[in-house]
Amino acid sequence: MNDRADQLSNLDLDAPDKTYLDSNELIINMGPQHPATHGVLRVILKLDGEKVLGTECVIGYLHRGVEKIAENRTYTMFNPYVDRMDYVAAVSNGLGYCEAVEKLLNVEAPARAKYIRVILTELNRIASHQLWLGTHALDIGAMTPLFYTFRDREEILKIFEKYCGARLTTHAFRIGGCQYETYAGFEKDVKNFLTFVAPKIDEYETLLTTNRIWLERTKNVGVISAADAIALGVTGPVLRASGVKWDLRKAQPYAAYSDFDFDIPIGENGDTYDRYLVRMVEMRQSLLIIEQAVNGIPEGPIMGKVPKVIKPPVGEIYHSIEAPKGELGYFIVSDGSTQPYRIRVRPPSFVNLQALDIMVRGLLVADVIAVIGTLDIVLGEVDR
Amino acid sequence: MNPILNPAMNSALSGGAPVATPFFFYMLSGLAVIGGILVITRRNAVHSALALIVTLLSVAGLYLMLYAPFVAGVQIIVYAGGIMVLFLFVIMLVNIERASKDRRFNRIWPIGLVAACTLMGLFVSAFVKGRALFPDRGMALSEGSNTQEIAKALYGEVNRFGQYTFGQYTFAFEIASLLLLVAILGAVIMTKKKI
Amino acid sequence: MPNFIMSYLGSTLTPGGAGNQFWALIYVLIIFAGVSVAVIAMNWIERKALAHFQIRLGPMRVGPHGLLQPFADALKLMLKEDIIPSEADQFVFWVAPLIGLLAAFTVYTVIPFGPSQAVSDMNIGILFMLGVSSLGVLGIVVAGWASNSHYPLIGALRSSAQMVSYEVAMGLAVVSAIVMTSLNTSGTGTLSMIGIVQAQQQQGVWFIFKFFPLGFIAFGIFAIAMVAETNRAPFDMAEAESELTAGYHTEYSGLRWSLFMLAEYAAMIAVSSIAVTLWLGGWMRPFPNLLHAPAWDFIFSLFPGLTFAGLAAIALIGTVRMPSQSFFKIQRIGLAIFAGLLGLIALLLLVVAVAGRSDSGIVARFNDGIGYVYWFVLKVSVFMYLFIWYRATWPRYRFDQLMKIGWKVMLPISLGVLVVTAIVGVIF
Amino acid sequence: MAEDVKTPAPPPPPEGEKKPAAEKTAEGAPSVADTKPAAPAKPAAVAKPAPPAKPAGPVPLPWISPLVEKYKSQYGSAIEALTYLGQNYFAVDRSLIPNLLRLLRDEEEFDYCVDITAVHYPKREKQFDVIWILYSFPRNERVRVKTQIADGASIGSSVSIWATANWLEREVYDMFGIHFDGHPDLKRILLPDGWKGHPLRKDYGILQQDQEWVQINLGIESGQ
Repeated sequence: MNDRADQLSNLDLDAPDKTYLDSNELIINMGPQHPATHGVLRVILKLDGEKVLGTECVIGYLHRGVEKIAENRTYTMFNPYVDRMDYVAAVSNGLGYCEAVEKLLNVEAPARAKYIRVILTELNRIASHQLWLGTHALDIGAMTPLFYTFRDREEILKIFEKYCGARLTTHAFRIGGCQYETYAGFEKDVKNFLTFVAPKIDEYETLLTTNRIWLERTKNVGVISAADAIALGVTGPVLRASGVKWDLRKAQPYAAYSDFDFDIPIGENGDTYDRYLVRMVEMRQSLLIIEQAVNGIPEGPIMGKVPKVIKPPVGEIYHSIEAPKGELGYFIVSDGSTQPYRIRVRPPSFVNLQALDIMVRGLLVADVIAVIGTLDIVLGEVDR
Repeated sequence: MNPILNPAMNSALSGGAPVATPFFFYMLSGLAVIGGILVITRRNAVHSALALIVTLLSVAGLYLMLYAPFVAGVQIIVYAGGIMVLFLFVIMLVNIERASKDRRFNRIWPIGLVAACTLMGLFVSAFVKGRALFPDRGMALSEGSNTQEIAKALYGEVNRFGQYTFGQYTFAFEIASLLLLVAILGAVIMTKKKI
Repeated sequence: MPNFIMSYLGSTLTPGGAGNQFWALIYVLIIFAGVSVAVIAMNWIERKALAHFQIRLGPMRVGPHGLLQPFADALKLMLKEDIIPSEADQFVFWVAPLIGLLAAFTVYTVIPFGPSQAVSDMNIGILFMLGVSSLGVLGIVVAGWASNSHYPLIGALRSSAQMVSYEVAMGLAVVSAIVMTSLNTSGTGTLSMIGIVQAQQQQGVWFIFKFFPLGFIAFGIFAIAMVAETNRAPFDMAEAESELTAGYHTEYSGLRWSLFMLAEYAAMIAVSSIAVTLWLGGWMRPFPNLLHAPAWDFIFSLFPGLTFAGLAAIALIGTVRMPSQSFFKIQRIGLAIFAGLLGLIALLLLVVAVAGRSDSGIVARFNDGIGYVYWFVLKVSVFMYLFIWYRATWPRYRFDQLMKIGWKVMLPISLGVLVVTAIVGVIF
Repeated sequence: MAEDVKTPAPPPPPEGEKKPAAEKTAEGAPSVADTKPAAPAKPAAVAKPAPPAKPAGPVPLPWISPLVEKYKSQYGSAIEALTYLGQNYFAVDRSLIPNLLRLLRDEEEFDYCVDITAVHYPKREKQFDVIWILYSFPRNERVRVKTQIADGASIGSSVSIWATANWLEREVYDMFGIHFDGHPDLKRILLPDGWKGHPLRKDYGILQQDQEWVQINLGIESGQ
């Protein structure tokens, strides 16, 4: 293998029940070029046959120094960069960043802007979950859901494209509100999407939820207890599937989330199947939120009173939102200039990925794939 | 001439075309012997295993020539198909690079030579005294007057095999299966410390 | 020599049975070509069917509706550089695909496409098939080992364990079908592939319906085990692409890789043929005993021609519905020619069917042969479609679950079915 | 509101100067050990600290709450509690880390370590701020803990308190070169192992690269 594998420190595990045949431990590299590591994650696996004795994640292949770039850009200039972190949930990234800077400036976006933000963010949450579902199912061997989810995700991307001209890295929001008023027919498009996608989610569930093989592959796989999840700082659907009813949208409401009525789904066992169910329910809850938001969207301005040159006062702020993958936080230190002194992004994928090791120990190679899928990581965000 | 290699008998048994010709016999035996030599001389265990498969398949061919198709089929399905796969399975887990650097013939080779010579002597004596020890089917065939009838009788080879195993030789058959059971238990005990 | 050729034509034996090496060779060539064409067709159909399951179109560019895509692929694979990793065991790496391919194609010598439409009828036919098809795993195992790489090695280990364990359940299911062949007046069964089908004909029932549900369960066991045996979804552990990149053939490329694919599809067809022979009446048309009047014979003999006519009609509809831009002009012509070819075959088959009705000589025999092969291939293609359907629908089993099913579920059930079949067979 | 923003902020007090020179390490550590068993009164009653008054101008204000009182009485001037824009933080002496963090988790139920990060102030004597962002599920409250350390100095690791600190501390080490004592496996996480330099330090240029590493490992002249 290579020198790196020899010095794996957290692979020194308590010895399993040794047998006469245990002398052959296999160390294999999964990734960075591997079809199921969702990009450039490299996991070094220590195997006994097919049983995983330990893992070590090697990350950073996609490290672009986003935080360093932030220190050399103005607040406005940095806004599009955040879309490139979790590129499948770019809208959420933008929302977190804009709200954090607004908080630092002590301004608030107008109500209409907040509603638009909620609609787009929740649409993005559905898109992110759809992408997760497709790739996760593909990892477990079900090819077909991928195409179904991508077909439906396309409708969301079309709405994004119509709204702000971009499909993936949207740069939809600006500090202080939104740049663009909704286009004519936006509400109709969103409502059409709601009626379109609800039966499609049923369709995914028909393929998977009661599928015997799916159940066998996901139940009791990658179990993480609530205590472990909290200690490891795991957030988002992964935490909720372990039974912790915690969602920043409810716990510390931001944007306009306090106006809406929705449930937080939680799981019981913290296994892969529960995480699957939690995300499926979350998609439906997002539909509920979007429906309420699009029906109750107020008239008014979409841009708050922010100065042309954004120059926050000296100070520091931490603001976090519930991104599709968990708590996405921005810690911004301002020195009073037009450029942030330091921006720290608290990436949910990065922290969640850390739980991989304890989730897969003692399982099989195939489960590692399932667990990487169920953690729903995006390497752009892990590596930044 | 060996009656098995008798062309007339051949055509009667196979329904026309002679199969058990001297050419096939020598070819298959030659392959088996070459394979056997390769098995013990190759340094790489996987190559040895592949050579062993060639030997086993050649022997299966020889069985076919002896009009024992059932034994040939079993030879393929059990030895070449099943056991060799398990062999390879185990060999693949062994560190070939290190194993191939080890000395192939270690100090106990004289003992091996003695054992091989003894076995060889046994075979030779069996070959010489064979007619007295075993009922010679080939002789029986040549004594029969009507080859067509014999061919018919042989066609029910599987039936006869079944009747022998579950009739005349039931005890030996069961003893053999008991032996295998013991081997299985031994393997389980060897691999698992706590059961 | 002409005598050698002509004398066989009136025979009701297989070329092997008649000892006619010339016709045996002809049959071997026909089967080899036929299987290769079937693999090519299967390739296209799988891609198209899978695409339509997944709301895609599949290949559309090379030829009308991608009909020439398999040929383009084959050409590409043949021209591609054949990479042998420098650390690989050169000889074994080279020989591994050939082992798989040989094993997959050798079994076709005993597959009975009709009562005399087989290369040879061994009296251990089914045993020979199982034995030789089990040699196919050797190719996979040594391929994985020779690549000298971790993923292929794991794939090879998985597939060897998988195949060895599923062969047991598969063999027991086969035995329960063979026990059924002995339920005749003489009380002797047969291992001959042709004999098995003839036994079904004599007993007037496909073995899948014999002692319902015993035959059905044994068939079910075999149908599951054969999917595992051929490494297809949902049991495609050996080449699970999301886990082991490509499993045992990760390091293979070009022609050598395509040999693996060829072997895989050939093996799929072979095991489906076993299932068809053992449980679905082999070459027999539906209700051969019930509807055996000459009129019925004629009606059923029209089926092959009508099938091709139907295919031609579909191709014709495709031609008509082709968009009218000039870009599609060549495609339209190509599809029309294809439709014409299919129609021509249909016409030929119908002519033979009509002619065979009044004739009693060689044309009638030819007509019968077409019927046998047609029904056999039709039944096999149902299985081929099932293979695609499984792949589109199900996630992949995990390795330990696969072994658990093999040893803890299928083996006891198949053993039980065998015992019960034997008891029921003795009682009745 | 926006007008307020435009008004020039009061001159930035360099963060480090807010605190008295904290050289009480010798006393601080044992005192924690002493008081820990003697403080059974878990302030469950003070689950909701008094909402801090929102400052008109963005100036950190003292943070007043029972929680703060408790720790102030324990540690005195080694700990300072402030609030800024409604967000509370402790500025503490380096010697209190990680004991204070452990207390916060055990006694105040800050069971979730959201993030660990650092900020570089090259002109200060103690160049680095290390910041822990904590959250309490039962209290639904966030708090930040800040401390200052000098370049080359090390700080106690909190991996034994929150398992999540493992990678977070590794990232801080990777980006700033701050050492954490007692970390089980302190090595680079995002940058390759042999890389020289810590990119998020202010003296590390945005275009700067470890040319030697690039040339050796990537076989190209320059990564630019």
